[in-house]
Amino acid sequence: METLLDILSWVSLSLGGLMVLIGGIGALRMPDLYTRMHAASVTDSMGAILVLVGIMLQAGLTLATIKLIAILLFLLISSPTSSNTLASAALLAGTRPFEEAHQSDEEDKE
Amino acid sequence: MIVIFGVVLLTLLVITAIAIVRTENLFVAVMLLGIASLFIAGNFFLLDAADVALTEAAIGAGISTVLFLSALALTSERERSKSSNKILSFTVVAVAALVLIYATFDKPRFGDPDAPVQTHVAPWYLEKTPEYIDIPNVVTAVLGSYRGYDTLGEVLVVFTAGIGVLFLLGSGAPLGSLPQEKINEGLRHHLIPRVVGRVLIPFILLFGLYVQFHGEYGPGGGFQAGAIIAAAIILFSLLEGEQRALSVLPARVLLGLVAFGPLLYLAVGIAGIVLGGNFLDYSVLSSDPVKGQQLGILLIEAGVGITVTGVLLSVFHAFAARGR
Amino acid sequence: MYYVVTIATLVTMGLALIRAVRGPSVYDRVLAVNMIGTKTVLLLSVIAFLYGRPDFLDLALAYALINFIGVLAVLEFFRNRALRRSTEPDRES
Amino acid sequence: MEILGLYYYWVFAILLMIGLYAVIAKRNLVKKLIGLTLFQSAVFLLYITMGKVDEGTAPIFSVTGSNIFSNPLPQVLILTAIVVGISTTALGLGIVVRLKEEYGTIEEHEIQEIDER
Repeated sequence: METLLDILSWVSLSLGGLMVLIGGIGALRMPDLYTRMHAASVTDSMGAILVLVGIMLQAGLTLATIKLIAILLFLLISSPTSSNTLASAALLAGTRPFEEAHQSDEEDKE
Repeated sequence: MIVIFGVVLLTLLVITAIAIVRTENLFVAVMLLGIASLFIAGNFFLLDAADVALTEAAIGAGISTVLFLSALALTSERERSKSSNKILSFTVVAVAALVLIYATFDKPRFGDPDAPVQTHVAPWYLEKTPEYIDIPNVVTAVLGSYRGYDTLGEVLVVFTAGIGVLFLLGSGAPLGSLPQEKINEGLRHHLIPRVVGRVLIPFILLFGLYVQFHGEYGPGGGFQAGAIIAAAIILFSLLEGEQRALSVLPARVLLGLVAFGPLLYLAVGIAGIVLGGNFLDYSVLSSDPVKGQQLGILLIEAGVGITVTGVLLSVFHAFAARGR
Repeated sequence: MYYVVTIATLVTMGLALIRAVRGPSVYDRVLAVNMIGTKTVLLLSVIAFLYGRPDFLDLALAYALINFIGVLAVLEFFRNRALRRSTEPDRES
Repeated sequence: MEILGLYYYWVFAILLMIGLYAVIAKRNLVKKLIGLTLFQSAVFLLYITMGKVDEGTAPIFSVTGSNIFSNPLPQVLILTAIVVGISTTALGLGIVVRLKEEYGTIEEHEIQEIDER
């Protein structure tokens, strides 16, 4: 049982690390704002779930697990909201999605 | 291994700092400052300073960004002019940096337990806290009791700064030409953040109270809790508009809080004199000196928390009122 | 295994920082701030366990709760700016 | 290991000087305040770095964990200094906002020109 939990948590942690890394690469490599946001926010949530669940499996039934659940819940509520808010602000300000990406990038350059 | 993590975080911090100085867009500089604050908090945590990291988290993540942005909204977003005397200033700064770096070679080794800093009063604090005060968090013990006089000074500085901002911005705001009702509505039309904000605000307030009263046992205390509670109310006024926030907590009440915090602190200090001890000597507050110390720390932490909440909120409202 | 997650998080922070410095638009930078914020929450929770002091999860909790305010402040800033531009078009020359 | 420890102090020196550069070379007053914030942060880092003890942990007693604690004193000083820092920054920003209202600009040399007229 112990080893099973250990293996599960290690798998979850390393998958989470991978997710986080993919998100970072996506945010750097994608061509325009909305695709970058997509890469960053989706992997953000998945990475957070995997990493925090991995730690929870290590911690067992303690106060720490309850705090971790709280952290996970708040992250899952607030992080997509931030992305949504940001995307709608960008859209309202006139940043166009993909097709005209190059053009709008030029406009926004400092 | 952990030292290497620290080194990576510090390198990222230096890159961020250089980017902050180079950019001419002040909005970008403020965003980068937020990132720098995250790296700094991570570093504090790696260097065993959980309390300090919590303070940096409470201040840097929300309040400092909000204050800088409201100042930018009132001034301008771009630097218009180039730097003055670029070469001269760069030389001065580079020479000073070299001197400082040269000086670091004489410093005690990083983490040396025998360095002069570690052998002065710190071991005494660590050794005697269980005996005199009996709370697990030595940082709170030093802050509240051993160096309570220092903390009183800091609280008065925060108080003075808050009063200063109110004097500068509080009255005679020029009325802008912006439509009043538009300004007052805040982000009320953005449904998703508003709903989520309503869910989060009670939890932030609860967490603030937890940090306030759990400060004796874990990382926390009045300074952090004040900032967190202020952040919750700032979130409320961003979402629902200034007017509603002010009707919940009117400016008069905030001013009362600003004044009440330091007064509570001073009252605890004077109570020590009246009961036959020294100024800020909590041992006499109760028949058992250890209980007295704990009671004193609880009270002055409450005073600190009230002051910080009041000052930060008053400052926020002063800036926001100027924008109208 | 905690080390793997920590390293991945640090590398991602670096990548997001590059995005924040390069821009190009202001929204990219806000996105990067947001990303680094979530990564900080993960980093702090992992390091709390790496140090064997799980009672320090309070810090990660603080960030999970408060990071949201920054983005809202930015949104309010943009809204104010749009309002100013629409009412006084030639103030900001 | 030796070098890695020194690196902390070097970053302090570099960060301090980046902040100082922004304060003396930039003409925009808000930028100067941002530089001042960086300068402050560098000092905070120095204090906390000096308080670290090998193998130590945060100075909060707990049932688990080691018995070596880092120095609590610098932490107390910096904890209060962070909150004082944000209050004084707010005061600085208040002055800048008032200057903008009176002079219509926040560029240092333009304010001086208006004063000399």
